[in-house]
Amino acid sequence: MQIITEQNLRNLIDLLVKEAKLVVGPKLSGSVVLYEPLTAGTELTLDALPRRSSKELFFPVCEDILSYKREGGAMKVTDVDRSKFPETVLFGAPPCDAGSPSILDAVMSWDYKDEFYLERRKKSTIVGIACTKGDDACFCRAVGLAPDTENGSDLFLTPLKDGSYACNAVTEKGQALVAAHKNLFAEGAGAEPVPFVDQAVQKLDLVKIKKWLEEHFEDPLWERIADICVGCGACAFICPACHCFDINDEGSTDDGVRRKHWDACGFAKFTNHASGHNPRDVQNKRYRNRIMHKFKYYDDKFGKTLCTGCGRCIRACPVGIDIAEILETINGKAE
Amino acid sequence: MCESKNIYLPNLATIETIVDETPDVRTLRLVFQDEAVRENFNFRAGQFAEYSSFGFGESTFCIASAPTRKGYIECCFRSVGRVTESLRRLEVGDTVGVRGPYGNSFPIEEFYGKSLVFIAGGIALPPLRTVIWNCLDLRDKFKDITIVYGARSEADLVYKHELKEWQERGDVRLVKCVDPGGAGPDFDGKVGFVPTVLEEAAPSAENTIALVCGPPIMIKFTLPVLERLGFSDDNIYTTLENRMKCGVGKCGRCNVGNVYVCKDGPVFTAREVKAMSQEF
Amino acid sequence: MNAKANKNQLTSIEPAYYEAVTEAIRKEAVKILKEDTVVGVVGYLPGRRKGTATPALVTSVEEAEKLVFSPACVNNLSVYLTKAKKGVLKQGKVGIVAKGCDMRALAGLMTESQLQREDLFIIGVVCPGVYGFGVERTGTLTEANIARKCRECIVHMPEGADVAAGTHAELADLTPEEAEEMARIEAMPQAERWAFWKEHFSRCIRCMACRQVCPFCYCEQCLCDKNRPQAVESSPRPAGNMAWHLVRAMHLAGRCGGCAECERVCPMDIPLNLLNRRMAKELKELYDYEAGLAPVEKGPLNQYKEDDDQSFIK
Amino acid sequence: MHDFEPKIVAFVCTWCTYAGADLAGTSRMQYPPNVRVLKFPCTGRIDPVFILRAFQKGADGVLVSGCHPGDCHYMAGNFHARRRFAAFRALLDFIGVDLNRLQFSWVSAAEGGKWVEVVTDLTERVRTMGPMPEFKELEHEELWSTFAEATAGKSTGLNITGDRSQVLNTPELKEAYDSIS
Repeated sequence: MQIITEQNLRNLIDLLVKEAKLVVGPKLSGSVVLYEPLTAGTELTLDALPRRSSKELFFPVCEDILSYKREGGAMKVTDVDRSKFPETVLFGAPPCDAGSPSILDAVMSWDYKDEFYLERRKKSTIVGIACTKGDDACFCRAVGLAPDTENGSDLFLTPLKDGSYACNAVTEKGQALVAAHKNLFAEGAGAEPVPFVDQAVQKLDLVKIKKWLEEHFEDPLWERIADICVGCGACAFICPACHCFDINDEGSTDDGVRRKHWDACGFAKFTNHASGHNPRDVQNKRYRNRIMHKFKYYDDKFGKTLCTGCGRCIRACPVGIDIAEILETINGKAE
Repeated sequence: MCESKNIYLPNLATIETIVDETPDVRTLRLVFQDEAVRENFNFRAGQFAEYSSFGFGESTFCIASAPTRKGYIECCFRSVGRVTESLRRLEVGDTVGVRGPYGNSFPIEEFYGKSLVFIAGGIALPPLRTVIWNCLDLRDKFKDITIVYGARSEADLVYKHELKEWQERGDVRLVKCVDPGGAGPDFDGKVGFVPTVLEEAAPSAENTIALVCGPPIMIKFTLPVLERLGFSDDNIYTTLENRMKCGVGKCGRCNVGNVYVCKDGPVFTAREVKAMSQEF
Repeated sequence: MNAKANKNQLTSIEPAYYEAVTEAIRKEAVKILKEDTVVGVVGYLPGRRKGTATPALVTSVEEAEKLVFSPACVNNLSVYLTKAKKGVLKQGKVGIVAKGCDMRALAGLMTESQLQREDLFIIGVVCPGVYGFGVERTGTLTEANIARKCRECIVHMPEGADVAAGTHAELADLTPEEAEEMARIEAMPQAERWAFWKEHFSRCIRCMACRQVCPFCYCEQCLCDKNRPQAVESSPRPAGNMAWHLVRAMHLAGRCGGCAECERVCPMDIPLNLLNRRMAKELKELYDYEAGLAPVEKGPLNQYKEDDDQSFIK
Repeated sequence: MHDFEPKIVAFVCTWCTYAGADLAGTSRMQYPPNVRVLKFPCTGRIDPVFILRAFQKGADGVLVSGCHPGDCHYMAGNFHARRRFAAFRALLDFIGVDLNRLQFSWVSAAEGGKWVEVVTDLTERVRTMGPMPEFKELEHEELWSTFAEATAGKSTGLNITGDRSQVLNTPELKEAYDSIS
């Protein structure tokens, strides 16, 4: 087994920074921990789940997709130079974050390829870490992941009781990362792993839930649970799997950029037609779409559940809507 | 520069002509600026595109011209929002962006040898007009062609010059109508709502395909009429319009249940529509 | 200050207090539902997770017996009367559980003719305070876990409620953290203040939670959603973020009752209530107006006096 | 600083100040050409967001001007505006905007001279203050999010090719680095 000490993990970050890679990891920014570019290994903060998910590494909150400029009489449109996207290493992503890109790959490469996402994805290596923290909002086990799920990570670290980490190079990218810095890793048996926390929510039968959703497009449950939703986008924006976006032009008619930025299905105007007709005209329909998209539609289309159980939406919901509780309710109803 | 293709990058097109169909509906004829694009741009009737007005954003409309007419495309829109208003401010010679064509299309080859009934209301004629011209250009491949088209008032009828042309052609039966109260003194069509007029016109369902497009309320009342006339759900086609941003199945806006209108649609049979979650 | 300190030297509010309030709320809610005084009661139900509560509209006696009040009851429920549950008021009188700060929002909404007093049955809560964000949720309220806004609360007693649940209880000797923070910012050189806010707003992801939970953001069409013409860019970038937060602060000036829901729900921890407080302070100084203490005819920016200060105008 | 010509945007009411500015013009009074005048029915219609927008789009100074108290064509528009702008000034100040760039004035239709004076004062004041960078920087901010900009491959100010001696600050790291470089 490959072992890396905590100090060497931080050294590895220093080295990668030195190699002019973009190194991203949980970092204290003001009062919140966010995934941010690290300039030194010492900045890596592993004791809290970052407030925003690591999806923004591949799917930034707002990005330019083209720029336009009128030159003389003619309009000139310039593509974004995606070759400039840097080689990136993501550190310290727990399974619920590390697992999200492998879910999103499907929609982003379905037929038309979103090269903004895919280029970043191609150039990044994910160093995941087994989760030993967790709180009562976590429910990764319920959606089929676990605190030690390696799937999604290129290199997976398991914290050991002596402070070092057991490493498993899951993919070729991970193996390459280890191979290039092999002096920092040692071969050994390693100490005992730090135990994972128990989760309040037990594993759910997602097939059963999906079936219930299929049969209950109209159900009083939607009104009961979703009418207290105030229609903000907090849950969608901090979700590792939500990927809806909006496209807008900013600038003048002669010179500006077109930008793609996060959008949320909870917003009242999300589906509003120019005519004023709105297919999802009330909040519980919008909330239903959120649940359906995550646990039915995405599975129908791509064979995956659009949720990693990170619990961020539960912690952030202004009115305490608890998606884990909703899933348990459905699980119970679907007997 | 990168080799990967940016799916959000539009082709540039120049506005060649502008036609005002009604006081607030306008048709733009667009010619691609790049010669290679102009020659290679192919689409099928029923597909849509994302049209951009730089500085304001993109808007989704069907391609309203027929695929059989090469060298240009046409879009037809009502000025209701930020993008459409800005498109309306553009003049001949100005540049717009066009991404597309996207979505599926009407399976015209499957209609060969059959009769066609087009039923449209208001601004929903353009998505069918592309099919109508496509079929008229291949007239001998079809049997009877009937067009039932209505709008709120005489002024709201789009493509007036083409309606006249269709009326004068011997090989098309055009039934045009306006809602009660919408007819001028010289109006030569019928007065009444589209479903009622359709029932009166009573086209035969025998070996016939119906293509319906219009506001949700019109569709709602037209489908039972078609049923009474003997059309099966598989022989009724419609095209759905939902709000879209990306047009390529990513942005998560246009879905009706698990159906992405932009990828799986916009053309559906009545059977497919009835199978969807009723959320549109 | 002294008189207050003498009256109550509490260092913690025990669960027993909240249980008593819970009892009183349930009793009242059951009563008004049984008597058909109201069609429903907007209150709190316990959440799945320990130490959490969620808003709920209860319409049956059965459900009313499950209503709770605890330091986890952070929400300002008045938001439901103007937005998500707007339809409820059409069906008849509605009961609502309201803390002092929620009462200020209700009074403000009555001022703005969004609500009628006779449509409401207000179960006021004598509230010692609620939890802050990310604190220990033990059931006991102490200086360590009380919300920042509650440290300077002036409305522990819900004035103007139909009934009040609880007896006066508040923690003693709380440091006014927010006032101190505001003084610190005001004392900064101008460029530093700009940098402070720029830094905070740059984190904003425009989830609009601050708008959606605000009882006063009840506009059918928000200025910030308008795009003809566009006043505020919709993308989460510095220009639009700054404009949005300034517009929000300006639109709440003279109306905000200080429930600080905007700050509580911000997933990025932007201290939004500082902006609201700064505006409230200015309007108090200029026009001697404090929002929401009682329903009045007009807010400070909807009225004027001929001799208002105009020293800044040439 | 000689080269700097400030851009001043003036939001004025049509009844008093606009007429006053017109009078200044027809009287052939000279005043700085830096001011762009936007006409409104009343100062009561001038939303603070217009002022923000002006700063964002490149104004170095903003003037808001209308009828004297009591002279409003709509009775009380300017009284309301007075309160609104008093509050807005406080907000801008709290955010860290220099209030010297924002001027309010009452200029009647007869006060061509006062219009000249107000515009000249503001223009000269802003000229000595120099360009207003804050809002414009926001519009073009490249470093707004180190994350988003870094993943876009734009310059981030991150010292990613930093001083080697500072990075290799531990013996193991030095050794590790030497072994791979």
